[in-house]
Amino acid sequence: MARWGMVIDLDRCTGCAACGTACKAENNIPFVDPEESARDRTINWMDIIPAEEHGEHNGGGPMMPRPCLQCDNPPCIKVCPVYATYLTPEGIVAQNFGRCIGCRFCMAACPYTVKYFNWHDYRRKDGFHLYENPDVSTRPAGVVEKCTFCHHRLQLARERARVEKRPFRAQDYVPACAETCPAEAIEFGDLDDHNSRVSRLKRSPRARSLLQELGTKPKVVYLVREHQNEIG
Amino acid sequence: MKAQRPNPRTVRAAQLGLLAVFWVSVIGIISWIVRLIQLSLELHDIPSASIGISLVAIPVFLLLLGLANYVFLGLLWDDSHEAHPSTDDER
Amino acid sequence: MRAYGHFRQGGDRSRGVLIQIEPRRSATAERADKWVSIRPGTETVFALGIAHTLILEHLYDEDFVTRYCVGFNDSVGPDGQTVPGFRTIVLRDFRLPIVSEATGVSVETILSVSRAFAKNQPGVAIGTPELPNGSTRLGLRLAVRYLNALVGNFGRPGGMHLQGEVPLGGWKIPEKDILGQNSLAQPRIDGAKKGFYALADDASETLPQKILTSKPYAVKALLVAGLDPLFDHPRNKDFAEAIERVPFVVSFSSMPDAITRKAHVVLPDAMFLERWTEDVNSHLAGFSSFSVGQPVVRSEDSPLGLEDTLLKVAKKIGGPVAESFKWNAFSDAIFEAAAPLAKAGHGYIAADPIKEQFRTILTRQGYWQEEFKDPKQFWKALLNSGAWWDAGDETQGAGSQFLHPTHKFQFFPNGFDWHLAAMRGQMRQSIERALGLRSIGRNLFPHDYPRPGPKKGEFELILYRPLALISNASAELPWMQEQLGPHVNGRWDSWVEIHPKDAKRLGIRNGDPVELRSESGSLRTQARIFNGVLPGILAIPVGLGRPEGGRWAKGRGADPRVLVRTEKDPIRGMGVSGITTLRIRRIA
Amino acid sequence: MKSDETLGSDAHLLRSIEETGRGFYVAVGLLLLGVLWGVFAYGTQLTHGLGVTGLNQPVSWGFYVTNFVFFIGISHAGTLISAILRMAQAEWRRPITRMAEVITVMVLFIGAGNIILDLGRPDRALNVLLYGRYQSPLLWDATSISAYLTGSVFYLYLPLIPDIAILRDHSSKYRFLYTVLALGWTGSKRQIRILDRAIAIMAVVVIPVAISVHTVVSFVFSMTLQPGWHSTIFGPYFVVGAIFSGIAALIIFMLIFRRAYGLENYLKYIHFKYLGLLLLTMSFLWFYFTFAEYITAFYGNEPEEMKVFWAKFTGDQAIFFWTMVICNFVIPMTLIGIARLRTITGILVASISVCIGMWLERFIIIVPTLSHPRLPVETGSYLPSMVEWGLMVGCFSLFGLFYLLFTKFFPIISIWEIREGREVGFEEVVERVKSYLPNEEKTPISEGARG
Repeated sequence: MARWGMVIDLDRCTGCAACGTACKAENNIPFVDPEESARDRTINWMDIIPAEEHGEHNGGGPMMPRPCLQCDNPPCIKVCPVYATYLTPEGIVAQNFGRCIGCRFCMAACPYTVKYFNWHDYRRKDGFHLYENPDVSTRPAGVVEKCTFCHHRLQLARERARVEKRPFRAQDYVPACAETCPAEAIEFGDLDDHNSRVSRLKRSPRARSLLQELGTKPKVVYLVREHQNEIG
Repeated sequence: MKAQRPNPRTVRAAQLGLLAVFWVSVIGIISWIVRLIQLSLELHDIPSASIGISLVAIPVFLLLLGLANYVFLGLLWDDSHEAHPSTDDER
Repeated sequence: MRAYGHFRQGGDRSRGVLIQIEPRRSATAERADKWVSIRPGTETVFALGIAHTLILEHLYDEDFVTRYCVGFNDSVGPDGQTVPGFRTIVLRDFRLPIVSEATGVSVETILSVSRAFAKNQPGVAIGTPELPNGSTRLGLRLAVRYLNALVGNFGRPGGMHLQGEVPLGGWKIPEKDILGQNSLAQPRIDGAKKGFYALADDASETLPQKILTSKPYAVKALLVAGLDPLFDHPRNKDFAEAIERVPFVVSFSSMPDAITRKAHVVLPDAMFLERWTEDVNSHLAGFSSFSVGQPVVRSEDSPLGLEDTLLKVAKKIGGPVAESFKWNAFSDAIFEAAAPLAKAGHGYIAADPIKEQFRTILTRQGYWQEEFKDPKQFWKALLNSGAWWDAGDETQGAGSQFLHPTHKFQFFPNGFDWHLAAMRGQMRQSIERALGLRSIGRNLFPHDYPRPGPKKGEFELILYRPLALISNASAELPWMQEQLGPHVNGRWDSWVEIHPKDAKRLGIRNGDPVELRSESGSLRTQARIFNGVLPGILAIPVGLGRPEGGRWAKGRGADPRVLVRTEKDPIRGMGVSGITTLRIRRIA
Repeated sequence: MKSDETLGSDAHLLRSIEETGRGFYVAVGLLLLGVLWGVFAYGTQLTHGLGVTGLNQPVSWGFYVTNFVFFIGISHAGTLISAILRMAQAEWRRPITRMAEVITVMVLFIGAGNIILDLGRPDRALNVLLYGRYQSPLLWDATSISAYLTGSVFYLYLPLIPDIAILRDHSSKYRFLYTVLALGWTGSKRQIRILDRAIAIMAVVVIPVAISVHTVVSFVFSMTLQPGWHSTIFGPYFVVGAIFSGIAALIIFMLIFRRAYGLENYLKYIHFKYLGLLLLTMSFLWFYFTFAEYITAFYGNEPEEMKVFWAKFTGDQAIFFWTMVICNFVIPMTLIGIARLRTITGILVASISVCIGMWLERFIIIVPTLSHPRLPVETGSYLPSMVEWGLMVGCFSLFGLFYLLFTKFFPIISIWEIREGREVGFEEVVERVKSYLPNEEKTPISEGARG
C-alpha cells in the first residue's frame, strides 16, 4: 500500500501562493467575509507563512506554503474524542466533517496550526456555490476542516483506473497544489516506493521536517534553500 | 402532627426507584465504557488505553453502586428493635 | 516561475545566484541570495558603480567589448575634440564612495555584488521594466544594458537574446475608406509624436485635459476596454470630469467599474476563462512563442469577448469595414494568424519536457521537420498544447543581437538624438530628465537626477503592486483579497509597511490605524510593521481603493496614488507616479 | 427527636426553609435575570454558530474552556475539603462540610456544561457516547467527572439523611420528598453504624476521584505538545489550584449565608480563621508550583516556550498574569498572613481575590499558548464577545440559583453533626488529646535525660 507524501522545495518556491489558490478552488474552501477575515478566521488549508522568524510582528522573510503536514504520528488524532480525525491506511490524516462535534481539541493540539474551524456557516448561496467542485463536500458551521491531500483525487484516480481496466499508478494521483505550482516546487508521490522522485528528494541532504524535534514524523517534507555564502 | 402522611407503599416504591436510578446510571456508564473498549478493538485504536482506564473506572463505579446498595437497603430494612418513633407513626 | 525553479534546482547544473537590488524587500528579494536595499530612484548610479568596479578590476569581457562594442574608449570627434568614452566617464564620475553615498549601499556590498556578477557567468542583469514609481527610466535600462555588454552577455547561451519574430499571418492592414482617411488626416487628439511626447506612440496622459479643453477638437465618442480610466488613469480625477463632456461612451468591461457607471453603452467583456485569447510571448523567455487560450467555462449567458463584439460591429457597419474584418469569430482570426506557423521552417507545438529537449538539440543543429500537413490538424494540436515555440533563437551569434546598422553594441545610443536635437533647451532638458539621461558633450548618458531627500520626520514612499492584484480584475476576486500580502498578513484591506524602528519611534503598533499626508493628499489606512522596508521608507500596495466595482472591490482599501504627484513619461505617454515624501501619524 | 425541644437552639437552622423573606425573592429574581441573559446568549450562539464568540484562528479556546476548568476547580471545595477534614477528625469542620459538598455538586454540573457550550456542534454531543475513544483526554474527563459527580452526589446525600429525617418530623412542607429521602431513618444504632461506615468509606473513595478529576482536566492541556502546556507539573498544579480556589469559594458562600440566614452563632470567626489559614497555606503551595512551573520554562529557554513565557510576563497577557500573582499571592499573604488584618472582611476580600486570581490563572494557561503557536504564523489575539460574557454571567447566576434553592429545601448546616459534636465530640476530643500526650506515669524529662 502506498504511503503518500509531499516534498516542497523551498529553493524553487517563489512564495507566489498559487498552490493556496488552487487548493481553495479544488476543495471548496469558503472565503470568509472581510469582517470575519479581520477576526482571524480565514481558512487556508494551504497557508503561506514565513519560512523564518524575524522576531515578533516584524513580518517578512521568505514565505513558504504550509499544507497539513500529514504526520505519521499526528498529535491531533490522539486527542479527538469521536474518531472524526483519523489516519487512513495510506497515511492521510483524514477529517470526517459529518462526525466532528466541534470541540476544537485537535486545533489546540496541532503544533502546526493546520486545522481550521467553521465559526459560521460559510457556505455561500449567492452564486459562488455554482463554482463548487462536486467531488468535495462543503462544510457546515461548527466543524473542523483541514487539508486532506485532495483525497477525493485519489478516489477518482482509482475509479478511473478501474474503468480503464488498468492498474492504478502512483502518478495518477496528484493534489491540486502540486499540480498547480508554477515553479514545480511541490513534488508528490509514494514515499514507500524508493524509486519515486518524492522519496528520493525526501532522502536529500536538504530535506527537513517542520518541528522535527516533536517526533510527529510529517510526511510533508521541506527542502531547505541552499545558501551561497560568497556573496557578502 | 399533620393530617396527611405519605402513603408508605408509595414512599417505599420511590425509595427503591431512587436506588434503581442509581443502578441504571452505573450500569449505563459501565456498558458505555465496555462499548468504547469494543470500538477501540474494532478500529485498532490503542485498545490498551481503553482497557487500562476501564480497569480503574469500572471498579470505582461498582464500589459506588455497592455502597449505595449497602446504605439504601441497610437503612430501609432496619430490623433493630430499638425505638424508632417516626416509623411507628407511619405504621 | 518554472524557469525560476529550474534556475534554482535544475538538476545537472550548479545553482543559480540571484541578487536583487530594490528599496523594498519584495517577493523576489526574499528569494534572492542577496537583497541589496537601495535608496529609491538611485538604481542607475548603482549599476554604473558596478560598471566602475568591473572596469577597474578588469572583470569585464575585453574580447567582447573590443569586438562588438562602440564607444567604450575615448574617441576624437569631427571637430577634433576628444569625446570621452564610456570607460572614462564611468571611472571618472562613478567612484564607489560617491555611488555609496548616493545609493545608501556600502562600498563593500557594491564590490561583492560586482564580483559575484562577474564570477557567476553566464549571468544577466535585468532591469525592472516598470519601477515602483512606474517610470520608463530609459537611463536605467541603458545602464543595465551596459552591464550585460561589459560581461559579453549578448547572444550567448544563458545571456541576452533578441527574440525572433513569430511568423504569424492573416491579419492585413485594412484599406482605408473615406471616413478612415478623413479621420487620419486630423491631428492626434492626445498630441503624441510631437513636442514632449515626440518619442511616445500615444499619450493618454494628456487625454483628460484635451477632452476638457476640446483642443484640437471635441471628442464625440470614447470606447474604453481593458481598464478603468476613472481609477487606473494617473489623472483619474480629471478624467472623471472629462467623461461628462463626451456624448457617447462605450465601456467593454467584465466588471461594474467606475467607467461602466458613466458609460452610455456597456458591452460586457467575457472574463479570461470565457473567451479566446492569443499572445506572442514577451521578453525574458529566451525564445519566441505564440500561445492560444480557449474558453474553458462558457455558459449560455457568458458575454462575447471584446474581439467578437468588434467583429459583429464591423459586420453591421458593412462595406469596406466588414470586408476588412472578414472573420465570423475571433477564433477564426487566430486560426488564420497561426496557420503559417505550421510551415515556418522552425518551431514546434509545445510538448513534454523530454520531447522539447530533444527538439531543441535538433533545432540548434539546424534540423526542422514539418509536423502537420493539414492546417486543421496543426490547429487541433495547437489548441491541445496551448502554445507554439521556437527554441532556435538562441543560436544567433552576438553580432545578430544588435539592430544598429553596425551590428555592434552602442555605449552611446543616438537613435533618438534627432528628435531631441530639434528641441530647444528647456524642453530637451525636461525630456532628458524624465528619461534619466543627461548630455555629456554630444552624447547622452544615464543619470539619476538628485532629488531633495526627505526632511526630518518625513518618509519616502514606495508604491508596489502585490502579486495578488496583478490584473485589473484581481481586486474583484475574494480569494485574491484573502491573500493580498501574506508577508504582513494583509487581507481585504490596504496597509502601509513601516520599519520596526520607525514604528517604535512613532509609537505605532502592528495594525494601528494611521494617517499619511503628503503635498498631494492624505490617506487613512492601517500600519503593518515590516522589516523589508528600510527606515525612512514607507511602502503601500497599489490596486485597492476602487470607488466603483463589484461587491468585493468597491470601496475596499485605499488608493495610495492620491499621495503622489504625477510625472510625465515621454516614452509611454501615460503619466506616472513620482517619488513622494510624506508624513505618517497614528490616529487614536 | 420528635419534639422541638430536642432540636433546641438548632431549630434556627430550619428557619431558612420555613420562612421566605423578601431578600430571597430579590436574590432569585436577580439570579434569574443573569440566567436569562445566559440563555439568550446561548440561543444566539445556537442560531449563528460559534462565530458569535471572540474565538478565532489560532485562539480556538477561550472563556468556555476557562470556565470549565475554573468551575471544576471550585468543585474541589467541597468534597475534597470536607472529606479531608472528616478524615482528619477536625472538630471545627462540623458547620462547614455541608456547604462545601453542595458547592461541589452544583458546580460540577455547570463545569461539565461549559464543555457543551464550547462545542461547535452540540447536536452531535452524543457522538461521544456512540463513538468515544479513550485515547482522547476529553474522554478521561468525561469518565472522571461522571464518577466524581456520582460520588459527590452520594457523598452529599449520606450526611443529609439524618437531617432530612429531622425535616420530615418537623417541617410542614414537602413531606413526601423528605419521607422518601430520609430512607426511614430512625437514628437507631445500626442505622448510625451503617451511615458512619458509609460516610467513612466515601470520604476515602472521594479523595482520589477528586484528585483524578482535576489531574485529567490538566491533561487536556499537558498531553498536547504545545509550549506552556506540555508540562509534567500540570496534574498536581491544577489540583492545588483547584483546592485553593475551592476554599476561597467556600469562604465566600459561608459568609454570604452567615449574613443572609443569621448563622453567626454557627459560623464563627474561628472557622474563618482556620479556613483562612488553610487558604494561606494553599496560597504558598500555589506560589511554589507556579514558581517551579515558570522557572523550569525560563531556565530551559526553549524559544517556543519563551514566546509564551514573555507573553505572560511582559507581553500582551502581562496584565492578566501580574493581576493573578497579586490576587493569588500578594493579597492573601497580606490580609491573612498579617494577624492584625485577618478579620472577617479581610478574609472575605482575600477569598474574592483568590477566586478572581484563579480564574485568571485558568485564562492565562489557555490563551497565551494558543495565541503563540510554534510556527511563525501571525500571533493571535482574543477578545471575548458579549455572548461569552453573557454565558459566563449565566453560569455564575445558575450556580448561585442552584445553591439558593438548595438552602430552601435542606439545612445548609448539618444539624445532626453539630449535635453530635455537642454530645460526643467533647469527650472524644478530650480522649484524643489525652492519647496524643505522653502517659502520665512516665516523666518525659527524666526519660529524655536518661536516653
